[in-house]
Amino acid sequence: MNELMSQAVDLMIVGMGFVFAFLLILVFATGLMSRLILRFAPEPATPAKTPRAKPKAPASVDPDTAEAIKKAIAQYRARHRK
Amino acid sequence: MNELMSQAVDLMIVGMGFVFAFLLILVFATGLMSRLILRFAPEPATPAKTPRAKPKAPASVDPDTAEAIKKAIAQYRARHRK
Amino acid sequence: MNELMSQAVDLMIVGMGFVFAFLLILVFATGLMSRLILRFAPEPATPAKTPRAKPKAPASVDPDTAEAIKKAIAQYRARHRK
Amino acid sequence: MEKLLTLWTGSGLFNIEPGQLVMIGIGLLLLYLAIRKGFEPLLLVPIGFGGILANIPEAGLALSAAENAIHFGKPEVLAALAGALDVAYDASQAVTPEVIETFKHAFKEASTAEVAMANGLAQDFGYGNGMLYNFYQVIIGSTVGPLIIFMGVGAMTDFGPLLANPKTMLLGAAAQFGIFGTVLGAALLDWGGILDFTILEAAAVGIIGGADGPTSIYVSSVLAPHLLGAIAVSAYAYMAMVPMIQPPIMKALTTEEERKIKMSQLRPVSRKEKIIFPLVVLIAVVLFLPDAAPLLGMFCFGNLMRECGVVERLSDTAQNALINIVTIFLGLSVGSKLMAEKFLDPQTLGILMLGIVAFGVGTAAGVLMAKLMNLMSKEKINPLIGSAGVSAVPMAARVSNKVGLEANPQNFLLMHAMGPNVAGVIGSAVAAGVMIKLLS
Amino acid sequence: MEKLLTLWTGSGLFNIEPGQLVMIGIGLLLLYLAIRKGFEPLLLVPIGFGGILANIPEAGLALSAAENAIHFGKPEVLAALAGALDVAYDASQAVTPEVIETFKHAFKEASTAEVAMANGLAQDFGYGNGMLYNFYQVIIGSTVGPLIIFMGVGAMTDFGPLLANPKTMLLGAAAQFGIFGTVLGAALLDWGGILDFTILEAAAVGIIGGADGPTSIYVSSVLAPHLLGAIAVSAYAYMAMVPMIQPPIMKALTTEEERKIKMSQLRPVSRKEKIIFPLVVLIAVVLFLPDAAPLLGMFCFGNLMRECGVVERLSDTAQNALINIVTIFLGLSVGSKLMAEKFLDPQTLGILMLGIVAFGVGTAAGVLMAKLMNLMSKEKINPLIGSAGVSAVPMAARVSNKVGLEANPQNFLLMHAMGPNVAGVIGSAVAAGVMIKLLS
Amino acid sequence: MEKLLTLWTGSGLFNIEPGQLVMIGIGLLLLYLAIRKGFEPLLLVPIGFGGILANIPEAGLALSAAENAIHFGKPEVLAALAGALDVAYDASQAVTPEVIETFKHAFKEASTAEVAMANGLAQDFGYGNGMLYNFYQVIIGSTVGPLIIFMGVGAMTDFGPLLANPKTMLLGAAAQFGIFGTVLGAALLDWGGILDFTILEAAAVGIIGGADGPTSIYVSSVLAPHLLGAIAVSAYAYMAMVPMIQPPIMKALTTEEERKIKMSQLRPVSRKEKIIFPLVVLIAVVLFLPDAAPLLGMFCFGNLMRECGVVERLSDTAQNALINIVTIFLGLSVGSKLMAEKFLDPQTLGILMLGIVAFGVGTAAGVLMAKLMNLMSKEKINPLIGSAGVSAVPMAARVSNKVGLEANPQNFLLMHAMGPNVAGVIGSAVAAGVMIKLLS
Ligand code: NA
Ligand code: NA
Ligand code: NA
Repeated sequence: MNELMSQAVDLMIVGMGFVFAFLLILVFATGLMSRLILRFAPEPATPAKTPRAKPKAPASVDPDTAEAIKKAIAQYRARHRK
Repeated sequence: MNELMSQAVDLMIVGMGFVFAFLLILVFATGLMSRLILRFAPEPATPAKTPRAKPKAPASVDPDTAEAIKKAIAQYRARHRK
Repeated sequence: MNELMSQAVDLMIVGMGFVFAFLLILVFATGLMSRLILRFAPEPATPAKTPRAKPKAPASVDPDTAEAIKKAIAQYRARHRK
Repeated sequence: MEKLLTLWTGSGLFNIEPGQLVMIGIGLLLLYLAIRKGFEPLLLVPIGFGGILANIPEAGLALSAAENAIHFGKPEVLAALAGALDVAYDASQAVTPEVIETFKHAFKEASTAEVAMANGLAQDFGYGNGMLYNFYQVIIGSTVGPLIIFMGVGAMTDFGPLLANPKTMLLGAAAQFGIFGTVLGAALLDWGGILDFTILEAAAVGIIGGADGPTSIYVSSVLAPHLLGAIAVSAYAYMAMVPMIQPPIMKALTTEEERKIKMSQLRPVSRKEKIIFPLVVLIAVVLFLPDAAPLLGMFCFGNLMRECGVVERLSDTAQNALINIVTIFLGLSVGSKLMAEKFLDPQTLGILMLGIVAFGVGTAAGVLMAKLMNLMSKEKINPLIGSAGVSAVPMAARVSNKVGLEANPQNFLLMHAMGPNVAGVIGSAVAAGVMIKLLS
Repeated sequence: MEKLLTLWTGSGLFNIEPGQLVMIGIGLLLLYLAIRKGFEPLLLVPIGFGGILANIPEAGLALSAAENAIHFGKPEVLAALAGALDVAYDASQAVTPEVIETFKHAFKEASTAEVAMANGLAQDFGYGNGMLYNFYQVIIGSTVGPLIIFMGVGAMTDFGPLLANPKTMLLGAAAQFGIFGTVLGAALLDWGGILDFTILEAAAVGIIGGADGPTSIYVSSVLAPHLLGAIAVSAYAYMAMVPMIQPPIMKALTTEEERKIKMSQLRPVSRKEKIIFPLVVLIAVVLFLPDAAPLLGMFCFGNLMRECGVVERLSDTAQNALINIVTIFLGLSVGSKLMAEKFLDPQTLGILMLGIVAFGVGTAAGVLMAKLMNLMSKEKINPLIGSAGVSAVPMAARVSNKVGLEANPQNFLLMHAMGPNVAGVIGSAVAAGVMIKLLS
Repeated sequence: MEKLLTLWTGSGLFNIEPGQLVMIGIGLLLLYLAIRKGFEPLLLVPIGFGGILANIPEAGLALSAAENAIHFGKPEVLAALAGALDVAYDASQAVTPEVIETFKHAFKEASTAEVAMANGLAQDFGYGNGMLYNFYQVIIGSTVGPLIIFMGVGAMTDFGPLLANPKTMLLGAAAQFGIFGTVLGAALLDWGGILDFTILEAAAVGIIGGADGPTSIYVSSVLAPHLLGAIAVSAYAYMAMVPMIQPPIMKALTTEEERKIKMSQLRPVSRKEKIIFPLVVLIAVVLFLPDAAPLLGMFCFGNLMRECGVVERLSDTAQNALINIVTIFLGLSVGSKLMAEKFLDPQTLGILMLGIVAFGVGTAAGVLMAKLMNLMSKEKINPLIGSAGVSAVPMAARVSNKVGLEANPQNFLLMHAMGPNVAGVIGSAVAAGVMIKLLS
């Protein structure tokens, strides 16, 4: 086994050890945080996935309206961003 | 009174004097400008506050429509901005 | 004729020659490309001008709707962009 | 095992100093104020976060390559830097804390060319500029960040109310007394032997009284960069506290009668006036105070883009994408100045104290000026709009409106207060120009 | 009182020079043309405003730190700069205007390393680079600004009409005669002893005939940066005046019959053709003219982003936020080249004269080429679309359409004219590459 | 005629080398994969295009001014550079290929100060930095590009699923075995004499196993910039191929029974938890691994902006305009590292081979970790979500979901897989910090 090999083995042991240790600590810290919040500052919960960043297309807009709106937006943008 | 004090007093007198002088000149220049425009290039006036930059929410859009539009916009954005 | 003149004449001959040569090559290359695509990878054609970048204002949105939408957009933007 | 030791001796837990702990606490406090209390979140979220990043032990995010190299203090690196920084040291000497201190001091005093050379050498040894250091150099060191923000603010400002009633500009002038009064306050603290300030530092502290974020950052980056962190934090924090600071002063200086004064509706203002006004301001700058040209030039440029009506896509970008991008990095850059060794200093306490004085004095001066104007003019103005002259747009104008409504529920002062409010921005920029002219 | 004197002797009113007054007037004129007459406002508003800023006396916004230090001419500062710039001067000598002039000249001729050293020294004495100087260095000096604009233009360009009728590219080639004809015109002025031009200057002036803003700025920044202001102003102003310049020439060179020629509708173009076309152009650049690679590379990259359909968020940003941000600073940077001492020069008058010649020659060449092609081909083209070959997208194409409608109200030439119109952009970039290759 | 010759001898056709042809082909292949096959188009379109630009003969777009000057090899220029680069050469010597090679080598080995001096000299002779070289220096050389992308990714990341089931973080830890296993693989290739790697190179190659674009670029720019092109291409290509690489491994390591395991619905997560979580991560970084501070600091900052709810305009800009702008230039900059002489090397083949190994090992480690956790815990998790720990957000989570649906059409694993998926991003950044700490 040459030097590079032993360095790589060392790196793997120390690296994986550290990654696991770090994320384990994070598991516990996160759990602790959640418990503290639930006990001392509970709030009305929201669903696990907030759709803020990428809103899904709702089913309730009928295609005609959607088309009309899309055109209107295009119209608006064409006029305002030119 | 040490040197810093006298410097600070100096700075206050000159500074406040200059600020007042500058804004007084601006008061007169602005007044003059407005009068010149009103005399030589009058135009149909607009209200003092143009709502261009931050338009207020109008009352005339009923909530359902607004909701539909908001969804449509979200749909549009989701599709177009990825 | 001084040196600058002769340089300018040279530049014109070489320059215009090159511009024509380059664009002529491009005419042929483009024609070849189009023929190859039409033969080996034809696809349902789209109109010569895709309106993607600057969509035209459609005629089918009636002014009232457009106005309502514009306000709603303003409302939306005011709320979401601060 | 040796590698585990490297990780451990390089960890934060092993290296953290009490000052860094305190500063991380202060960063978290700023985040709390911004997120839960709504204290100017657009700036205080990045500033608070940047403050935490700047105090991560061993990471050196707010340090230049040379400072990082000095911190780690390897003899051969120090020997190389010794030449560039003109320090007497060779690689055989022990690296004592005093040696490190000597190098730090030499780097702080170094000329532009020496700094460049030292950073180049440190990079050759594998050290790099910290992320926040780079942000600071590009955004604040070059002065470009505050100027772009000011352009965006210009593009968001409506001068309509000011144009409808130009004499309210004087209220915006009077409120600048907060700036110069604070300079005097700093001088008094120095005279009393309580704190030490130079005139440059005193002036930089005074600008907090301008109640305008980008102006504060611009002026302190020019006059006293080492105080920038404390000044910016102080300015933004007190701006957020305007609804608490101003009302008692406003009420103490006015009678119930005065607070009830109803002002006539503002006249409509034509588009042409709005287009030409920024050019009028610009010409006044050209003629009278070239040193205010960067700040007011960019402000007027933003406003012209807004009003001229033919470059809406530029105006829109100046108000949105561009100002947002710069705000993110400006905030992080200010945060880089919240390093423990620079921030945890008696001066910072003095700056925080003087800051609140600045706001109070400016508020009082604006109100009193309004009362003075009422003595000399037939058409009365409600003195409550005087306090809006400190800037803190649009918070101070809203405070005027709110206090006015308490006295007379039919009296809407908001639009009237917007005049002095935006005039206060111009006034502060003029004061900044005067101070830079006279002191730098 | 001494401080009041400092303010007064540092004011614009005290220091303003006639040239600066004239240039401020020119800046206001550009703003008037942009805002009231709609002359390319996206560029001319920032350029005009930047031009005013650049001429604020004593502010030195368009000067480097060293130039500002030289302007103020303190003996100890000059003595320090003397070493860096290799000027014979010591602090005991009087600072005469000649001495200042010597320093200015030495700075202009200095090498890159000397410039850096001089600016560093000036910064150590408290002088800074002007705001506009920084903008210019970052945006134009690095050539990155025009290239990003070109990428955005590529992302806004639809090559559909060109692909439907590729032979109209030749019209875009012919119109480049405007460029080289103008170079000849400049040489003629020089030969006649009316004005002095070097071949680099003549070529930079010629590029106005390309009728393309970013190309003009790019080429003049490479070949003759001192003329950039006049060239850019000339290019944008005449582009705005295309509807006035072109129609008389178009009508003079065509018969009523020719103007009535109706062209067959363009064939539909497939998405694949549009995706591959920018790559075909790129390969042609690779094979034949590497010196056009920056301009045409970025243009094709923008167009590929637009057409490929899988990176819409990048294409959208290239067309909006990014191009707007760069446009703001590009305009201000061009404005920084409108300083009195550089702009108020007989050469500028020559450039303005030659610019209109350039547009006229390009227009005529395009129309005549179309007539020539009609002689050789069966399928006739309306010679009015030849004028669109000068670029000035999309104005020139609209002019073709309008003049066409005057002859035949049923004849819509717009789409047919878009082909040569965008070909003109490619043609100008090729001409730019040739000139840079042969001259620099 | 002489000018025609200049054009011809300067053309690509005359100068192109086989390697450049191959690289242009590779660039076109990347574009094909991105556009037709949907392989990570946001990055691979700019990378592929940049790769073509970097290989345009004679254009030197990816070279510094000095490298361009050396390439053209004029004796007087080389003589000037000889001093700066400490090469023995004077203008009377012939310019042989060996001389050019000597200069190239000396430039590669030059110190920061020498590089600056050489580039300055080259500029004085009229050579400029290539466009792509400038992009690379500003965006990647400064490390700012990957960090801004990481901030944007943070602003787009929802930690909700992770917070609902924090122990799935361990899956994200296990998958980092892909990184270190690949380092070992590179060492094996070196041991076997098949390829040469240093430990720095091996670590940079290993980071491909992180399956995270910005982390790969950041780490390789720090540890082995010359391999950056191959590493980034490899990382993005394999990320796109995750739907092909992972399923066979996942199926081979699990039984039908295990794949059918149904997980209980995730508990709702409160807003406060989401706000505080990025701060918890930040504090952990402060205490345990300062070297991960730039990457994880920016990531947490982006996420805090997203969740805190008071800076939506900043969060929106970080997710859109800003990340898009940086993505464009980051991609082109990576493309600049696809120059023939650097890319066409046996090492590149090794990197491509090791890359797929990295993904496979990471996938297997994640799945096996999940099975191990099932042995020790009562509440069973579906081992298919283990593979999502490699990151490749959100592709890997979608693969988990799809393979899960094949086993049980009622079993939706997407949300459960999002936990390890985002944990994998944190895990890779931690691994990156460890490698930078121990090796640089
Ligand atoms: Na103020
Ligand atoms: Na053209
Ligand atoms: Na990962």
